[in-house]
This record gives sequence, C-alpha cells and structure tokens, in this order.
Amino acid sequence: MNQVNDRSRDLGPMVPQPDDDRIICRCEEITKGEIRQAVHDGMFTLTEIRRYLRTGMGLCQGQTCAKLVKGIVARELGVSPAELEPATSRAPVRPIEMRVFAKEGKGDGADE
Amino acid sequence: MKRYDLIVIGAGPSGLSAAIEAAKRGLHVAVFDENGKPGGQLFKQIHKFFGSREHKAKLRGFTIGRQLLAEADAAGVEVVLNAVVIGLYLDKEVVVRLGDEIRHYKADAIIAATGASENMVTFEGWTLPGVIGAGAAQTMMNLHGVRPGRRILMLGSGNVGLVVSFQLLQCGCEVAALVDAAPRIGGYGVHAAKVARTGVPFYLSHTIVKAEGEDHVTGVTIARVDEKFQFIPGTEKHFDVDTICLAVGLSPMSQLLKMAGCRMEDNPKKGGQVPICDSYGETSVPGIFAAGDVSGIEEASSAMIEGRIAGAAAACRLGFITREELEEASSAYRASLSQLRQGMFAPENRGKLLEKTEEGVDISMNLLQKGYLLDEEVEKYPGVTRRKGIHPVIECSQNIPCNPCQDACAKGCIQVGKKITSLPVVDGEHPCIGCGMCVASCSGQAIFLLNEDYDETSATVTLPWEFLPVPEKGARGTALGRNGEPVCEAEVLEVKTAKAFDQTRLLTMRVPKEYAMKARFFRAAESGVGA
Amino acid sequence: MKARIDQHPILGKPEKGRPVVFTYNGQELTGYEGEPVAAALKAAGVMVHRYTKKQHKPRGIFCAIGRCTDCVMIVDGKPNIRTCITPLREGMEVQTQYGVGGKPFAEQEAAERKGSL
Amino acid sequence: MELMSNCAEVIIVGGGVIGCATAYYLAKAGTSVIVLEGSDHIGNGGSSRNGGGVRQSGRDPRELPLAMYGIRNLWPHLSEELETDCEYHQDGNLRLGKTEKHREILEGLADRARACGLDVRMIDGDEVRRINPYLSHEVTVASWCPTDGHANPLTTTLGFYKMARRLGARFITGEPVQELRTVKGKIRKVITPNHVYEGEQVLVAAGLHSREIFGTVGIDVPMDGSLLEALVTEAEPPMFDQMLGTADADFYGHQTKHGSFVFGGSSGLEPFYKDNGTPVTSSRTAPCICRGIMKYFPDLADAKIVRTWAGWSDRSADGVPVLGAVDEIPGLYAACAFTGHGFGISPAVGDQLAKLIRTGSTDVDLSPLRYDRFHAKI
Repeated sequence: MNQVNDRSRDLGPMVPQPDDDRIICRCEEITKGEIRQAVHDGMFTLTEIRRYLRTGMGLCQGQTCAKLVKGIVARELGVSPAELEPATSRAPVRPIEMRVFAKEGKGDGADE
Repeated sequence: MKRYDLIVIGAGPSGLSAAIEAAKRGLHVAVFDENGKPGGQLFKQIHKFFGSREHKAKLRGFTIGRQLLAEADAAGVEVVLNAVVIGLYLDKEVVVRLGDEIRHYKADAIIAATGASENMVTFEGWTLPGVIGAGAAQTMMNLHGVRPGRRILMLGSGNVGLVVSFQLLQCGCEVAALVDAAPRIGGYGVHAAKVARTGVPFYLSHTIVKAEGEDHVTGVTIARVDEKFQFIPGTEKHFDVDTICLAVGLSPMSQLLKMAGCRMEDNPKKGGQVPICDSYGETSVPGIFAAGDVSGIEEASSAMIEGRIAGAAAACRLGFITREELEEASSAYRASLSQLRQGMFAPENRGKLLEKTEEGVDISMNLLQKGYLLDEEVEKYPGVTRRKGIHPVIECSQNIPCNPCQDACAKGCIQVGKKITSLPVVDGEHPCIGCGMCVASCSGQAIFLLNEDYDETSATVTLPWEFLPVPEKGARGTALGRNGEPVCEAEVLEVKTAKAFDQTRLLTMRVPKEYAMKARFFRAAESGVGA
Repeated sequence: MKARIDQHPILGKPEKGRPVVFTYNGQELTGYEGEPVAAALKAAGVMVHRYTKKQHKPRGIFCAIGRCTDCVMIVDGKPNIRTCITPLREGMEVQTQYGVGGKPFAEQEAAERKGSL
Repeated sequence: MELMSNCAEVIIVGGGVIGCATAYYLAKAGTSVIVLEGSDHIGNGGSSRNGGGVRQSGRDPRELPLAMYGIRNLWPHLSEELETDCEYHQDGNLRLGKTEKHREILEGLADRARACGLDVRMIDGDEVRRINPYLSHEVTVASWCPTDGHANPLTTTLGFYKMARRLGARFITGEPVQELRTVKGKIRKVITPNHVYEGEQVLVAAGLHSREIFGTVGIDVPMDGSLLEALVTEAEPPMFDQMLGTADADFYGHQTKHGSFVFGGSSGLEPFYKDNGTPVTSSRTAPCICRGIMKYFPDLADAKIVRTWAGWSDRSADGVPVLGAVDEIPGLYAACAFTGHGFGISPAVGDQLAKLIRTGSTDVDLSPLRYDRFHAKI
C-alpha cells in the first residue's frame, strides 16, 4: 500500500499488437488493446483500470479475468504482476436478487 | 443475532476437516456451503488419492467425501447447504443467503475454506462455446452424468489436466491430444503414463493458436512455442474437436478474507492472493483462519490436514482445549503434512528440473516430455524386476509421497520404507502370490503383474482396468505399449473384480513372451478406448 | 456417442431425478428434475446459451459452477440466470439471451427504432 | 530515470475529481501543476463512490449557481473534451414523494430553486408515471427538473486525470500530505513522508483529510465524516433515463448507459459506522437500500446486486462545500466539505477554481462558500 507512484513515468509509445482485439474480460467484453491503451492513458493500478474500462465489473465481478488483466497491465508497466494490488473485494461475493437481499431473516438457526 | 462458536465457510475437504476437529472438542460449529452438495471438489474426484493410510490414500475422492460427511455428522457439525456466504463483515459477522432471504450470523471464530477458482488462458476463439474449464468438464461428467464433448483437446499437463483427461476417457470421450506450453509435464508421471498408454498424444512446448468454429468449437490449431513462449511458424497442427478443456492452474478464492480486512500477499508459489497466516492458519485478524486452497494451492490431502490444524487452533483460541493439547494435536498433523510436502513435487521443487531421483536413478526425460517411460529405461527403477513366475512390476519413477502398495502386499514383497516418497522396491526374497492387491491399490495405476512363464511362448500381463466396456474373457484384441501404440496381439484371460479392489478391475491378458515388458494396455478388436 | 452417461465404470449409473419436460426457445425438451438447466441443455446438444451485448458473440458453458456467468440465459422470463447452477423444473421456459434481452438483436433494434419514433 | 522537479506553480493536494478537474483546467491554461494523492489510486474517495447525479434541483441556493453554470457550460461537451465517455445524460431529475409531508419538503426545495432561476416544477403521481412508467402507485408527488441528469463519476474523474496528465500535469499517488508550510507569510511547502513539494499556490481538495491538512497552517474547516453506501445491479434492459431521488432521501440513483442501476441510500446509522482502515460496507445498509428501492420500483425486485461499496463523505457543518481562497494565508485555496454532492458540480468547481487561481476572479460568485463563514448560533 501507498507506494509512491509517479504517473508521468514514460512508458514509451503504445505499440499495437496482433492480439489487441482479443477479449480479456468476458463479461464486459473488454479487449487486450483497450487495457493496454488505458495503461498508456495513465491507469496504472488495477482499480483504476477497472473503474475506467469496467473490467471485472460485470456479472462475475472479475473472478475470471482478474489474473489476466493483472498480467497485461504488469507487462505494459514493466513490473512483476505480484507488485500490482488486486482490486478490492466487496459484498455480495455472488450476485443476489434485490428482493432476497432486502429480506433479512431472523437468523436464529440455520436449519429452520 | 444467532451466534456460533465457529463458522466454517466451505464444506470441502479442509472445511469439513476443520469443522470435525473443532466440533469433536465441544465447539458449536456451522459449515456454510454455497453448493447443493457438500464435499467441495471431492465428489468430482473419482481417482484414488495418493499419500499413506493416514492421508486416506488409495481411497477415491468421493469416498473420502462420504467419510468426512459421516464424521462431521457424528461430531455434531451443522452442515448447511445452498447457503451462499455473500459477505464477511466487521466483527466476524457472516451474511448468508439461504433460499429467498439473507441471515446474519456471528461467530467467535471463522475458518474460511473457500477453495480455489480456475485460471484461464486466452487465445483466438477462447470465448466460443465448447471451450471450457477442466473443472466444468469434471462437474458435468462426474456430478451430472453428461459428457462434456465427444472429442476433446486438453490444455495443461498438471495433475488436473492429466486426471481430468483420464476421467474423460473413462466416461467414454475421446481425448485428441494433451497440450502444454511448458517443456515438461507438470503433474505426476504416473498420471501421465496412464493417459499416454491409452493412445493420447502429448504435445509439450505447444499451445493453442486458435479455437475454430462459428457458433461453437469445431476444431483447434496448436503450434510449437520457443523458450519465450512465442509460436514457431510452420509447426501448426490441426485437430477436429468439439471441446477444448483448459487446465492451467488454480487461484485461491480469497475474496471474503480480503473483504474481512485480513492482510493479504501476492504469492506466486501459493497460486496468487492469499492471506498472511501463522502456522495454525490464523490470519492477521484474530479469530479468522484460512485452510485449504484459499491459503495456497495444494492437493486435497494437504487441505484436509490444514483444516484439522485450523479447527484445533480455533478450539484452543476459544478455550475448549489447552495450548498443550493444541501443540500435541498439531505436531502430529504437521508431521503428516510435511510427509505430503516432500519429494519431487514438494513446493520448493516447483518449476525445477530434477535429473535424478532421491535414489540417484536418472529421471526419464521421455516421461516428462511424452508422458511415458521408454522400454529401454523402465528397468532402471527399483520396482521393475524380472523373475520366474508371477511378480509385480512397479513403474514408479518419481519420488512422490505415496505408499499404499507397501500396505497392499501381505507378503512383504513391496517395500517403500519409512520415507514415503521413496521409490518402491520389489524384494525378490519374498514370494508374490498374484493376489493383485498392489495393482488395485496403486493410485497411479503404475503396477502390473507379470508372469513371463505363462507357457512356452506367452506371458501374461495383469493391468488395472477402469473403463467400459469391460472386455469379456476370451476377447481378442491388441496390446498397446506405454506410448499407446499397438505392440502385439493379445487375448483376455480373466477380468477380476473384488470389493477390496474398489471398482478397479484387474484385466489379465496373454501376449507373446517377448512383449511382456512392453504391453501395458488392451484394446479390444472393435473397441473405443484408446482408438 | 450420446451426451448422457448411462453407465460409468466407477460411478455406476448416474443418480437422476424424474424426467421432466421444459422448453428451449419454445421447443419441448426433456431433462431430469433437479439437474442444472445447463446439463439438460448440454445433453440435448444445445451449445449456445447467449449472444453477448457488444460484439454479439456466442457463449455457452464455461466454468459450470456458477462463477463465470457465461452460461446465463432467460429462464421463466428473467434474464441473467446462471443455468449451470439453476435446478431444472417441470415446465421451465428457457430462452437464448441476446445482450440482456430475450429477442434477437435485429428485433431489439427494430423495436427500439419503433419506440423512438 | 530523469529526476523531475518537485516545484510547480500550483500544488493540488488530493487526486479526486475536484483535484483532477482543477488540474485539467489549469494545465489547459498553461499553468504547471503537481497533484498529490495520498492513496494508491486516482479518484479513490467520494469521486468513485457517489451516485453520479448531475443535478441542480434540491441544491442549496448558495451552491446552485455553480451547478447551473456547469450544466450550461461544461457538461454538454465534456465527453468530447476529455476524449472519455462520461456518460452524461440530461434527461431530468425526479424527486419523489409519497406523503403530504414529502410534498411540503419538495415544494420548499422547488420554490427556492425557482427563485434562483431554475426550471423546476411540482407534478402529480400520474405525470410522474408518464415520465417513468416503472414507478409504483405509492408515488403521489414529485418535483421535476428537466435539465438535471447524471453521468459516470468513474470515467469522468479518470477522464479529467487522463487529459490533465496528457497536458503535462504531474500526478503522484501514494503521497499523503502531512503538512503545509508557509515561507515569509505565503504558502509554499507541501510535505509528504517522502518528499517536499513547493508551489506558489496550493489547493487543498483532499476530502475528509482536508481538515487535518489545513490544521497544519492553523485553519479549521468544520466537517465530519459519514460512511455512505451505494450498490450496483447487473445490466438490465433499458428502462429509464432520469436521475431519481426522494423527498425522504431513502435512496437516489439512475440506470447507467451500461444497463446496470446505481443506487445509493442510507440506513440512518451512517454517522456512527466504523471501518477497518478502508471504507467497508455495513451488513445492514444494502438490505435497507434494497427495501427502499423496491417500494418505488417493484419491477426491480429480481435485479441482481453485484457489488456494494462505501465511501466517507466530508460533511460540512452547514451542508454546502467550502470553496475559494483562504485569505489568511496568501496562495492557499480550499475545495472540500462537499457533503456528498460534489460530483455534479466538479467540472464547474475545477473550471472556476482554475480561473480564480490564475486570475483572482470567477464567473460564479463563490463568496457564500467561503472557508470562514461558520459562526456560532447566538
């Protein structure tokens, strides 16, 4: 946490790659090229990428693509993927209908 | 608010083990699992487990699952199914979806045993229907009784890829090829060998160029890659398949722990984001523990022990047992765990190329690259001996933590010794009575019974058989070599079943004498498997 | 080769609920009660569950355990139902999902054009 | 790596939407800027945690002119200007009521807004449902402001950041400001655990943290924190385009371009919530928001919630922001205490502050929002 991160760091030009049109985030249909471009636009953290592009913001909440996005961003920034903090985990960890979330049971025994 | 002593999240091998251990010591324990059936992945595991007796070796995953459930029931654990934990909030509050409502629960201790999720790789066409995870294949065939496809290409040669390939063959699918970008097979050699001998080709240093098809997969192209994992033009190979199965590793499913504020680390050796835990599995948030794959990817056998340790530690934390009692219990479990973490596949050896076994025997590079031992190198291993009359041939060439073969032989003919990763040795002093228990108990299906003196011209080879149809006595066909290529004609003399064999049949085939050390699989004249 | 496994060398005969009839895009199909909708569809040879919103690309079963949400369809009129973990019931109406709607994209676009007139 | 200077004409403390917008308008005018953000991410506070309202109705007359200025002059072409889809929709705001008491609240708000020249009128339940047919019959009254709307706070914030960065503004994250210092009676130094930055002018736009930062130069802005929550659903077929709120403040929200619904709301316990170092949601709030929404939109009962989140709101003592020059310390400016409704006015705030910093004057009168306006009641 709280690593000094100068966003004016020069990443060099964004060089197109043949697989830039490949879908990475399956839910939101975000491509590798879009992710790479976002890094060049200054989105240096997975949280910023997510907020800017919606990667991992779809139905599955990043359960499928988180590691893939991390790899792409790390390569673009020239750092190890382990240096990138994954986006925050939030409830509900599985999608839940509003009517179910709204109904708070008594909770006095799981088997009732 | 309803309060438990301990809430365990996930009713897989580690979660159930943790719950049992805590409940046995008097804790009021609930286990919540989002699935309709308990056991986590255990009920999809139809192969026999490795390890030794205390690790429930040679039992199939689903049998272990049933045993754990019975044990949990006896200990008074409340296992709540279809209970989706949607959040782990401040002050150890667990919010669970049950049916059409949510419930709030508190616990004095929480053990997260939420397991892992599958990693994925991308390639052109990877979103097409027909590209599935290996877990999906297992779920469909072993839980729901539906074949994932007719003809399948498997990507990934770790244990999951190897085991699932074999399972696909068992349920009658065709496996067109097993592909991995790595230069060497990642999983156990014995798992690879049992797939290779059915005729499945292995393509190491290859990966998928593209999945083909308009609305669903109709084919796949693979190509060789260089050391930097770049495709080498001109090496492309095409397969007509309807399914591509991805088995490229697992990642800890640690979101709930992160949400609860546990300190996390990104640890590639543990498969990704894991909570930072002490040696009992306790996270940085006192009273919140992690056990099993969520704290680092390993085998189910290890997960069960980690669960036991965490369960006992929770009992100690809440004052149900003393520190001394915890030390006593956990030191035994730790010893057991460290046995499983030894050998060539130990965590510290991950990714290393070992050239010799602990005994100093060369490791077969062919096994690592093609999935099978060469005829000329097999006799280097201490389990492979020749003698008159019936005797076991153990084609076990890697130091893996496993010894059921030693226990299986009532005559003391097979020795692994104290160190359970040692290669089994066939002891010529002791007689073999041909009972076949070793063949059936070898989780790696690496033991064969040979009688090289069956008659003047022929020998018999007895091999483990876990396919349908089961060949009839007298059936004629072809014997296949370790590489799945036809080597000679063969005739089935006998197919033995026994309760102690646990669904493994022992197929004895007659082959010409000179092929006794080569013939390792049987293909009926008109049959499917390995075709 | 049939998709259903009648007999398994280790697991024997799969345990199944009673046969039930459901519809897939209006067409009657049979599956077993309580099995995931996705399993019944797979057994019936259905590969495509939905077409994506942006690129209109087909998707089907991917993880089969409710994580990836690729297999979502319109079930009994509700979109985004994870068919791999939704138990099949008698009379269920299952439809291909287009984006988040139940009508093919051409029809959705036509309806939108009409609506904006 | 080339060592960059830690000096700029303007140092902005806080990389939220206010800091980013101000940096953008300054950089566009050729002023050199350094933005220091304490967290690891740009726009990590309320900027990425709000409901996305771009609203004039319901605002205090002291800040209403700023809201009207932004909607007239900046929002309409913001996406184009930032080369980022800010998802701005100007399809009106319905503020809903169910009871007589609600009607009174709404009428009071509408009257005050009309006095400032805003087109906002009261409508009955039937007209409400002509505008939005999904609303339940419990809704009997609403105020309707057709020029209100909503936008995407995430892309807007990051869009300002992207363009400011492109124009040469320097952003550094992971630089929590600990102290401000004056040199010879003028503001000059901005100190973090790692570096000392120097600027001729300094803008503090650090949300709730602004109070402690101002404290280092003896300025106090009375505000406290309230942990507010919001949630988002899966994508649904398009239903409506208006921004919604209620007289009772049960919930507020809209359907996004993506199809998901973003709703915020409260349980009433917000001022007393705690966190564990990062803003965390309470187990009681999201269910409460869901119940609130379903009373107004029965059709949304089956929509699935995919995510909930919380964020600290910097509540000022009188409910409107603190904006403008801190006269006691030459060169120091404030933009904080937005009290949960800063996003909609953020482009206007950035634009006007940039002008103020560069020229000393503004188009919109900011004096009612001065830092030293707070007085005892008697």
